[in-house]
Amino acid sequence: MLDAIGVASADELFESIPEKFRLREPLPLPGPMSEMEIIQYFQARAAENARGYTSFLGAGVYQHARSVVADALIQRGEFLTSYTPYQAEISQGTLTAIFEFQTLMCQLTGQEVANASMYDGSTAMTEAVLMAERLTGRHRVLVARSVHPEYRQVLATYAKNLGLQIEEIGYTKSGQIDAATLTGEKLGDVAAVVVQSPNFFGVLEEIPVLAETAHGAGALLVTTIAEAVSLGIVRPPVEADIVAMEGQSFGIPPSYGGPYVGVIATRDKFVRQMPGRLAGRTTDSAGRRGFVLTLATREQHIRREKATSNICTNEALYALAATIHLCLIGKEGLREMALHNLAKAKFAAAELEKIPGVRRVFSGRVFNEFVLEFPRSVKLINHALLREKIIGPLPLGVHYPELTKRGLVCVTETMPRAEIERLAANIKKILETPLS
Amino acid sequence: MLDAIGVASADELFESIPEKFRLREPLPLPGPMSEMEIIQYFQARAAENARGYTSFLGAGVYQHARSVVADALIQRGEFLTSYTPYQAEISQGTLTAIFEFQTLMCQLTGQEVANASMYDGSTAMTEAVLMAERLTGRHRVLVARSVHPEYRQVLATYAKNLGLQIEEIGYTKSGQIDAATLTGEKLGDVAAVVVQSPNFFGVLEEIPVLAETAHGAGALLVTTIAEAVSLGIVRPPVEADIVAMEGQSFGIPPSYGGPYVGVIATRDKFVRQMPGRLAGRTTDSAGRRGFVLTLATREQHIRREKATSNICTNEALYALAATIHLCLIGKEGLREMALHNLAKAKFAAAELEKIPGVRRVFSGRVFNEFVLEFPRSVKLINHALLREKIIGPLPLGVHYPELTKRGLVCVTETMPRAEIERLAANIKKILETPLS
Amino acid sequence: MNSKLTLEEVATNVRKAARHVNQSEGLIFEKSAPGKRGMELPPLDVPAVDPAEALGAELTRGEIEGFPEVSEIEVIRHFTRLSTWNYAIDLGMYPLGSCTMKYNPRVNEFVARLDGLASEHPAQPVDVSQGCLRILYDLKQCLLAITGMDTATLQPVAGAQGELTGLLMIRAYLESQGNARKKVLIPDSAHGTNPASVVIAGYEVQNIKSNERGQIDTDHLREFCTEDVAALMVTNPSTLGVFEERIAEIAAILHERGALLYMDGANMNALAGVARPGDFGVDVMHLNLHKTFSTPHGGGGPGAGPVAVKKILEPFLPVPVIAKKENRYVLETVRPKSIGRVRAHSGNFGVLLRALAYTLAYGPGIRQATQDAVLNANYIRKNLEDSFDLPYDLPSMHEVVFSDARQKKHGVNTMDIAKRLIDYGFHPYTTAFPLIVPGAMMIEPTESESKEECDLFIDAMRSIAAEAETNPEIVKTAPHSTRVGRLDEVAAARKPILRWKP
Amino acid sequence: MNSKLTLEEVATNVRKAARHVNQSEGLIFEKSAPGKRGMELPPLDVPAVDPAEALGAELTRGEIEGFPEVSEIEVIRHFTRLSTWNYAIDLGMYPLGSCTMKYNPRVNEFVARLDGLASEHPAQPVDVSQGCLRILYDLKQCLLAITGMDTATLQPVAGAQGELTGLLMIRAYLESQGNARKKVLIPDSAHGTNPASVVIAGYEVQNIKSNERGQIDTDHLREFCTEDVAALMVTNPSTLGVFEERIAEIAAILHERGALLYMDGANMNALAGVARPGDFGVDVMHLNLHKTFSTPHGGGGPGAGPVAVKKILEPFLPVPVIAKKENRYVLETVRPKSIGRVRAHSGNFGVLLRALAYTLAYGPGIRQATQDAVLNANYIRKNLEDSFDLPYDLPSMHEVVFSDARQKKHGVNTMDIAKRLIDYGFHPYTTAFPLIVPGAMMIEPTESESKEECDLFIDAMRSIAAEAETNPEIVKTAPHSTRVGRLDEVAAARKPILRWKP
Ligand SMILES: Cc1ncc(COP(=O)(O)O)c(C=O)c1O
Ligand SMILES: Cc1ncc(COP(=O)(O)O)c(C=O)c1O
Repeated sequence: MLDAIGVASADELFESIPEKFRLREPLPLPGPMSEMEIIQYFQARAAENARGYTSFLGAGVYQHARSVVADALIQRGEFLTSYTPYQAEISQGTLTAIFEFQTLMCQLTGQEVANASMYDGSTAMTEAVLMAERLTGRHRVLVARSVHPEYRQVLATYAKNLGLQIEEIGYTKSGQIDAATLTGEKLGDVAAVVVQSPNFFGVLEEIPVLAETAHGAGALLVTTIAEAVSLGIVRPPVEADIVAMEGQSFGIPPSYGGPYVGVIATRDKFVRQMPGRLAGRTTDSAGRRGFVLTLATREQHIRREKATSNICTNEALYALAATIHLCLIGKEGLREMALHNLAKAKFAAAELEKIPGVRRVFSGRVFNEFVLEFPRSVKLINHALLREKIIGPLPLGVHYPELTKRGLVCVTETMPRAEIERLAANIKKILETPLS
Repeated sequence: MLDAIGVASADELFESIPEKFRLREPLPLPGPMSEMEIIQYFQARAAENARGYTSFLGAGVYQHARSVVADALIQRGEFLTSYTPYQAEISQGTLTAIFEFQTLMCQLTGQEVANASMYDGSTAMTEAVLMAERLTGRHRVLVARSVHPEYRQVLATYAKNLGLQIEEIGYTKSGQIDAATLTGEKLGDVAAVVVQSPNFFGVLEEIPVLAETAHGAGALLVTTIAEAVSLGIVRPPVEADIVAMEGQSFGIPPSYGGPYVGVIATRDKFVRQMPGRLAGRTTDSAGRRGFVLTLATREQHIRREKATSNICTNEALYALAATIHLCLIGKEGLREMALHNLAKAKFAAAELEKIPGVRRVFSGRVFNEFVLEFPRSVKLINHALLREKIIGPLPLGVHYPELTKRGLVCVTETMPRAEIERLAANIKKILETPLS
Repeated sequence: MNSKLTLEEVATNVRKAARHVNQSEGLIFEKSAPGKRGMELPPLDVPAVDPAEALGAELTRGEIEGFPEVSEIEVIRHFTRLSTWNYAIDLGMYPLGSCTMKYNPRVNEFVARLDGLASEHPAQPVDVSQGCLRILYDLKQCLLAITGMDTATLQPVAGAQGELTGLLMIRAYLESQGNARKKVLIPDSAHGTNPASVVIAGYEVQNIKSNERGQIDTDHLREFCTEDVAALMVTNPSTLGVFEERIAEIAAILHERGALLYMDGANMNALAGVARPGDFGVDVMHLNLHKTFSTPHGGGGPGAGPVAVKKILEPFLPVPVIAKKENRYVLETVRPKSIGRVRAHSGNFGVLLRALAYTLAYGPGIRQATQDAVLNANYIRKNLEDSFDLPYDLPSMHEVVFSDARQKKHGVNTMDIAKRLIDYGFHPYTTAFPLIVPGAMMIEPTESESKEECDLFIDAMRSIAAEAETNPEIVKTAPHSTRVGRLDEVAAARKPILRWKP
Repeated sequence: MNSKLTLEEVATNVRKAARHVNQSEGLIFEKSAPGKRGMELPPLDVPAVDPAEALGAELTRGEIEGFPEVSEIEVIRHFTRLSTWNYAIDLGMYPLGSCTMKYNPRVNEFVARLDGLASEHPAQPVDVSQGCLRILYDLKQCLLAITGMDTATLQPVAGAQGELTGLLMIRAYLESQGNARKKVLIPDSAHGTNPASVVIAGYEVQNIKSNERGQIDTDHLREFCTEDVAALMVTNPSTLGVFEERIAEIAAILHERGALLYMDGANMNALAGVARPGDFGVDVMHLNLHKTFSTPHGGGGPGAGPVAVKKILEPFLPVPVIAKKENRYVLETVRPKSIGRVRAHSGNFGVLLRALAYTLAYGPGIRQATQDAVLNANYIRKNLEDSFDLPYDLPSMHEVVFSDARQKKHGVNTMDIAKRLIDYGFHPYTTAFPLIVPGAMMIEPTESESKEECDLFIDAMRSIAAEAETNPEIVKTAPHSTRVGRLDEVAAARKPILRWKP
């Protein structure tokens, strides 16, 4: 091939790089490794983690049942190794699945249109706020403190240089947003009120009321959902104007933080301010149904600095995974899964509350997470629990200084009753042991 | 659907079964289990096995490097969930791959034609002997004692009622067949001489000489290969008349005994006496190349009691796995893999021979297995090794009463040097500990 | 596809692809180029060895001529492309009668690959194989519950090997009674493996004709069942998909004369959870786990053919026998009356494991699966009765056998209809079997198919029946939608080309 | 396929399938029927709870209208069929310029799914996350070696988010110097995400024109680079596949004026192992791990866009920062100058892990991969120069950009040629980008393609060039080999139908 090109060596091909910048020595990288060695490296890493531990963590990332079917299907090379479906004629597989994903998200959230996809829940929420800003032309945003702290951090990072003014709203004893502070005065000039439901404390917010309050002041209601399985039984936020959701709960493994899949759903009339890709139905010259990426004039590759977002690569494969997962679990199964979460969390809360000194912190209705107060530091308790191969409650003090000694417990349908009982027994034992 | 058929209940559909044989109660079976529970059941079983142990077992089943690529490809539904390719027009994928398998097997064994496939090495050898019987019209068979004992058992089971007379031939100090006993007298009336190479002791047989001896008496030479990776460097048995091979070494996991893939390769002129399926090249009406199952008049579904074998379902998926594996490892890689086996086995033998009281038993050339003599029972040594998570040499006394205190050691390219050294160190320590 | 261009026109100038890249894929050998390779090994960590020195020049080989040299992605592309030429259960209904092409659960593939199962060596000590042995033991117990038999061997790796194993046990039993006898009776509707297995067991095949109802003629049986007869091999339900109503009488006739009843259990998908062969007089039977128990066929195999037997045959089981002793699982190898081994190592463990996963998924609900399978078959029968000839009008169980008698009048035969089904998006049914039905069309939907899929199949079959009258040519030249048309099988067999050559 | 029948004729009467079952697959919602379901849960082992009671009726929902009810096999068939409508790297060459569609190693999929990696929760204590943290740390070290930068964040989950992160760090740095400044300069050849990211970082976009050689005009740059300018975002090699020869001078101009040099590293496949941006003056850059580092695109994502920076920017890295302290890996969260978080949790760990696996596979050999990628691009260029117009005749690196100027004369444009490539079995190259080339044809073969595949591609392109002259119609109406023809995008956008409705 060098001959064909007319060069003597591969090095010649790089002559447009100034001589002094061309590396002479191979880089000091580990490897090369054969497949067997690569597998050994990662198996060794896996053994250094919490493999085989029982975890009661949730807080935006949930351990739910998933079928090997979805994982097998997304590994088909045709899905796994294709690019964004710009060339519709040879991307109908992906495009059709995206259209199904959009439909499922609408059905779940009670909204009219949904995109496919955003990076995750936190960036979906952030982009939803920016969208609300564009839609209302207002620049103040009220965010509940009961929204996931990391989501709020991401919003802050994005908003900082955009002239967006973010104010946080506290929570009540129920664990819900302190709606009483949302007075007409407070809401004047507000682009959006942002809540999460179930919120970070696991408590459900009252969306219809909040929507009415927001709308009354000309603001939009942005609702974030971090635990999407709740939609199996929890009333969808139909009154919200924009829903920003994390889809990890739909069959996507925790994978130490990602990849997951975010989604924005909204009203039809807002679609042209929506970020992210959209597949739409159309026909070919012979009248056959087909799907294409559409409304691209919202996007960076067409509109550049005037785009609704800078997003390009998204989380398509996990949108597909979620789609397949939802088709498998189906109408009845999703409801059943949600009911199991509800029942197990209730059972766990009751078991844990039996321990002297342990009590529920918030009175609001919860789905599969709840906050407990402990008679000593949650970190200390967790330290002791780790020895039993249990990952205990998430300490809340880090993000909420007023909530030290409080921990967030998550119990999904995958948690056997015996493990819940083991957690309770161990916490009881730990608390009975005097601090040394 | 019941309505459409005109029955009132599903039970009615079973009225052709005499009343008294119809079950009234559900069967006492465990389950039903959800996917999650099934996975838990099998994970619990996996934990009861030798997961994480280092094993020096071979003896017909080898731990070789395999690529996840082959496993991913055989899991494509199009390959995994299709039937025998009787309907050629929608089975060209399987048929083309079979044709490639047949070609690879010919290239490896130096034979002219190969089938796809037999159940495994033991039944392939057995069917090769039956084939030799048909080809020669003779009914005596000489089988080397150095052939895998379980292969010989299978042959005995099949042969018992077919009027086949099987005689065993001993081995010499080299570990090879005692060729000196293959006199003209002994060979009179013999259908086949059956040897394995590398044989059960890991020793290579001298095929050209044996072939000459057999042919001189009008007998055929049947050669079995249980360790197919040896063909990366070992001269193929071109002079043999029928080669019966186990293909497990080509990327198929041990899986506690199966499924594996057997194959028979032979000379073109013997093809019509060969058992098993064959794919052949042909064309369609437009002249396009395509493949079909051919020479089916050898098979049971056409010839019934006159067929060359009763085989129907075979090991097609693992023939495919072996094909993909061989394409991946390729010409150079297979040679390299074989060389690694040779080098590691040699290293291991040298390390182990350093232990006082441990010595090599046979003088013949070996590939990746060799027999050692120990100063005490191999079972006792193994018992102690198990505590170190090492599965030690295969005790030979079970199958060869004269070889008690001898063990068969296998070392493939997957065995790290450090583990070989650990084995040696542990055996040394064990032997230094007096028997209590 | 622009319908105004024929495919040949579209292909003008297209060197690489006729229609699409997958359509013109060559053989892997045709892609090979020196130096390429798709898999690396870890570096050698012991001193290298010169093979000629270690083995001697006469025992070493040179380069393997013509062996492939391709990259990893080339291998992936080649086999991915090839795969697109296959039809499969994962693509649609596969109503291949007698083959029970039901859904192959994906979770079974997952568990079969678990580290600690796929990785285990068959010769490792039983102390560190308790998990594998428990799987085998549990499966055996399940199969005994389903069949109503007393004990079983899991060693045979296919139905045919199961047949042979069962026949060898019958022979060993009869021998132990003093006379192995000479013949095995086989109905003319039986699968080809039955007679082929009989011969290897050292018996003669005595074919017996089915009666006009496609059932075993008991009078006939009485006549044939002499002192020479070792056994009758009956497939029940028969290959017509019909239950042998007189099965108990048949068993009685045999037993009375000291012969045994062998049942080919390939059609257990009609009985599991509904009736047990052990109850109606069967002495020996095999199961096809790759049929009834959902393990994937993989383009022809692997399979597993466990054999379940009555108590009297227990001493003759192949070795090793899996047993449980004081909560420990063991392999019994010393059994003096055993017929021996039928396969090295422990059988197709990976297949057996999948069958257990399948059984656990259903549990007692296996009865429902059977009912659904029979319901589907009867639904299809009902809806196709008007279009196709039904040679034996007996109650169908899990499959229904039509014949092409009506379509033959228009020159269209069962094979033509089968090929045309491909254009409609279905795999053909089984053609040309059972032999007692000329122009047989053997349809087995299994319980995996929904009513929607059955309806589409029915529509397709009716539409083809109509085409056979109005446009027989389109049926006779089908399929029209595949990469290749009908292939010349005669040429293939006349001058066989069985391997690639450079 | 019988070439004498047109497809429409073949499809006569075929209700289910046009050509094949996959060709007429509907939407999953159209297959739904009450009561079906594809996945079961273990039985509830705690007391059941009435949702209306637990949550209150006003917080509970009823049935989800229209939600799918299908069986497991129906789901498998649906998505298996859909998948066959996609082109993919696993099926053939995918020469999409700027996208670096290289082979996605299968072993990476395997290791990403290991228990102990896929199963780990991002909030679990670092004591039981050392394996995950080590993976992140090792990857970071590899990326620093390859880029020659001082430190990096792995948090951004795509190239665009990397851009934003880098710009925010630049802003924070400049702010810490007293003046955030107002503008970011962007060449007209830049990718659309660059300007879009600039806006979110609170800067104005100042577009700068490339010179006639497609390179940044340094005189022009001097002129534009006022005190208001925070940074220049340069893609190097540029989207023309050409190295910015004056990159050091460009850096000097910026630095002299207190501005920083941002490099869009999407084209690192031309440089890895050959030259390091850190050496030629780059202050901040992102990498697209889903391009250069082989992680699968999955039909549009996921990705990962780590940002590597020089020492001066270290204080501003997003939190958390992965660090190693006394052989223990930790996550630093308290960093007062940090720009904050750009994503919840720890970023796309699963993608990062695959990128490390890729890097380990090559090690120092990554240089060879780069050389092969550049060699392939130049080989294709050389062989297509006679057939297509080359608007910028500068040395190509990993990709080459032609234009459709010659074919336009026959009424054939870049999109037509792209669509016709589909008939030849290839994915199209990138069309309509970069914007500075009218009718651009941007071809990036990557190192994964063999000479054989490149030759087939060259043949196809030449053949299409010939067709453009002799038979332009066949090119303009392509593709002819896909399930659907060109789709009406205008209609789709005019009256958007974005979801299925009953
Ligand atoms: C009725 C019947 N009996 C026996 C067999 C043989 O089983 P196998 O193919 O597993 O050897 C089959 C299947 O092919 C069959 O359908
Ligand atoms: C040159 C260039 N810059 C930036 C991007 C954006 O990267 P991403 O799609 O990961 O956001 C791309 C790819 O799409 C690109 O090609």
